[in-house]
Amino acid sequence: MEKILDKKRLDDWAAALTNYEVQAPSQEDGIWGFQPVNGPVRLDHTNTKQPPKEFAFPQREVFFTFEQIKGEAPRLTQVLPQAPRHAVFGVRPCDGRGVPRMDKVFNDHVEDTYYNTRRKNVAYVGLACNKPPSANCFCLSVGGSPVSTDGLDVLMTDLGDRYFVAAVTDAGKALMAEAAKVFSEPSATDQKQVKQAHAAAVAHPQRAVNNPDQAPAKLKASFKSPLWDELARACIGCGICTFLCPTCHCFDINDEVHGKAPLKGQRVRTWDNCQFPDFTMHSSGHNPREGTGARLRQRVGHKFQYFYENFGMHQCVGCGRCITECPVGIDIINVVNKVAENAA
Amino acid sequence: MSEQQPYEPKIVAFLCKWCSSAGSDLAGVSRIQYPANATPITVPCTGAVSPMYILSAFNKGADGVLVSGCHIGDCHYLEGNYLARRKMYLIMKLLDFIGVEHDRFRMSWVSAAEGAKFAQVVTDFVNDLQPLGPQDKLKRAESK
Amino acid sequence: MINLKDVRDAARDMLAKGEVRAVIGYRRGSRGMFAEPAFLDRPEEADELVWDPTCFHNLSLYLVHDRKHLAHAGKKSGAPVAIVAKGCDARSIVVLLQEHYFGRDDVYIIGVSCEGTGVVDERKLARHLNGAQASNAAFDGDDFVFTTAQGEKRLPAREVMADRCLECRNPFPKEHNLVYGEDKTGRQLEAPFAALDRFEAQGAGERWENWARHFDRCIRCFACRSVCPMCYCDECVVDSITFPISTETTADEKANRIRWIERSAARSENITYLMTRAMHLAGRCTDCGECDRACPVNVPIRLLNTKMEKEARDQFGFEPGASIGGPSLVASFLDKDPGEFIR
Amino acid sequence: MPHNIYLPNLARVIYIKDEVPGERAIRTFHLEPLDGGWFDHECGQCAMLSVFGRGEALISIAS
Repeated sequence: MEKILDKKRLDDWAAALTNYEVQAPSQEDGIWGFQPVNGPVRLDHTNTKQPPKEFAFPQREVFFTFEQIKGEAPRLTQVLPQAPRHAVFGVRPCDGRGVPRMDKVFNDHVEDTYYNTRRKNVAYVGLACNKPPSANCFCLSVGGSPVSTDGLDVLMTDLGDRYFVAAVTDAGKALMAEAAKVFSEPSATDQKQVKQAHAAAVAHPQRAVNNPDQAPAKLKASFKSPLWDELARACIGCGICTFLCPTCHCFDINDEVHGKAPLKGQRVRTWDNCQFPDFTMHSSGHNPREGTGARLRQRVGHKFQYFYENFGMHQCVGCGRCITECPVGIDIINVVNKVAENAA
Repeated sequence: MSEQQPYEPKIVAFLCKWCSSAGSDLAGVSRIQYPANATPITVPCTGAVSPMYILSAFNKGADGVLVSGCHIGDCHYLEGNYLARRKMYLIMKLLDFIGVEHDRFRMSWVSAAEGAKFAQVVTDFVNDLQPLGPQDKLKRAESK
Repeated sequence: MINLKDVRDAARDMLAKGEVRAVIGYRRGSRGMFAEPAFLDRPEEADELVWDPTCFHNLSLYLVHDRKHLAHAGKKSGAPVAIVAKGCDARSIVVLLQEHYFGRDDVYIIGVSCEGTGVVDERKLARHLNGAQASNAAFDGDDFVFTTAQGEKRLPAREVMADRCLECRNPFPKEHNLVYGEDKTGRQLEAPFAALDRFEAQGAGERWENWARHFDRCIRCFACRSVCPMCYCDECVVDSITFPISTETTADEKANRIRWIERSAARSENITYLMTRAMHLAGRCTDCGECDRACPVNVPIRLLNTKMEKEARDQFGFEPGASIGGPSLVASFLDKDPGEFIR
Repeated sequence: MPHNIYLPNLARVIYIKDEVPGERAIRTFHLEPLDGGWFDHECGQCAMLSVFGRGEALISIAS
């Protein structure tokens, strides 16, 4: 289903989505982030600082509450997410491609109840990138593109005074059907214009990983390479690159205690991070990935080798956040290219 | 709840063992009546009170935090209360800076002989906390 | 005006003569105009050194990393490490020396004066370039000159400089072995603590509204702590991601380790973490501004530290990083310290 | 609703044996499953044992 949406009718579409909580990019303290929409929907953002992964995989998820009952077994009460149905506008195609990768992780062999409960309640309305939102975009290097529909329910393309809106999935059709009257049929010139816009977007120069399909083999051959320590010498071991990554999914589980006698509390999942010092700390004190070099290898290996070996696609979607936000300039494109060049 | 109990502020009081804790004992021995809102935590010296104790008390739900110790010059360890004076000044200013009500944190000097003053300090503190209501700025959220 | 060639020659000479084990400086990064930390081990690498407005990192952090590597490997320090240091960076080194983290002869300070300007603030610059990407940045008197695809763009430095540089009172590294650039100590582009005063002008309620929003946004990535040379504890007491277990750690110690805050990035936990850090930096933070710059969600962490710095200066006459032998703020006192607030 | 893997099976500690006494004690805990019964496992698979509010330990099941 392909329609035309006049830019002036965008708010009408959002308003018509009454049984959804509509989220869209908005700026708070200079940071673009997804916020519930109250007022006009803004799509003039570059890209949000954090990817939309929080809608299906929030930083904090309560699993269950536990309560000690005198003389009885502790009582567990499962706490399933009560997330409303979300319609998230302004999702960039690279973040869209992160969604199937996260779906894969949380459903391969074992289904994650909490992730799936949230995931089936989210519809992603993508916005194609007419020009790269960041200086460090490299989606084309990892099989993506500024107009990819992978993982999105709808893809909107900005044609100046109107959007070309294409439904990708049934959920997308349903979103558009909620406000059928705000759309109009695309004319032949609209079709031509959107093809031109897409062609121009794809042709726009961007940074590149050199021959990315050889990356898995090159990385595999460089496990013991001294380059890792050298490339990570400036790394400070913070969590920016992974917490802001659309496809990082590692988590930790902790119990939060609210009362000691009788014992009462919650078991909670929180994001975790392979760049943190104690991520691989054994209870003996041995840490197989002590230095930042080994941790950089783990992150880059996961993005360009391990995931590829398991699922046949790179885990990295080329959004460039880890490059842009690294306080000391660790650059994953530079790392993969350098390691590949010097691979045995 | 049958009828709305009046709001009773919860106070965490770090009392130095040598003076203020002894002062509070004297208040008890002398049968002085004063509000029982303060949960005393005895510390060797106010100099031993780390700002983290105060932040943690607020984090766990305290409505007010009191730090009380020996008057300047009386410190059993000679300099403990001088060092405390600086640290507590800094944490007080930081709490003010982020917007926590000024009256939620208080420091006092109460010697072992000042049972009456201790009772008065706690009474004044409870009265000042009453209008502020429960502290929810730094408090950890209970359930989801 | 600093002649980069002099700095490179000095670095090459030191490395060639083996006077220093390594030179920590700045070099061209792979990310457009931004410089990145450089670790030179061989004389011929000296030509990589650069000095431009994007050299905002506080490299003294890597002296701490070096010290930890040596301790971990059980090696003696031997020859000193040379480091390119701005005024604020040099004061960080002084605080580290004050806390005996390493000896004065373990570090060879190549001072670089910021003279009349300072370093660029990425966020302010982005507003001026509105979308254009700069491939190079250069000092030029009181201006910064940026090379972009649309040609050179000259901007008065004052408009795109970091707040800390605008408020900086001594852009000259007093503690140094070698120093380049004019000493413009006492220059004043903006009143000291200007950003703090602007923030404090708001009422308590309004301040809390702002801070609550900032604390909610914190994702506990610990960039502010990881980038800070003063946060060198092996185990950060307020957070558990750095719990150094050894073979001697007993099961009880592991089970009973005090958890001051939860792992969740909830507002109450973020507050306890950020406030504890601000307290632990009182009198130690030299306002290098790295925590502010590194924070991916723009939490104005620097305001917490400059609040402590201002109180320390006004009430206790204390300047962090002023003198190596000086006392530390919270381990010393004066008779005339304020006490009226104590009942 | 598929099985929620994060809900633990509850067990009671019926017997604790001090294999190696002293400060660096090694104790074995003999557990008896409550209602859920044991999970089936493959040799070498790991089980996560946890005590509410205290912590967890990853145990690899050898037999």
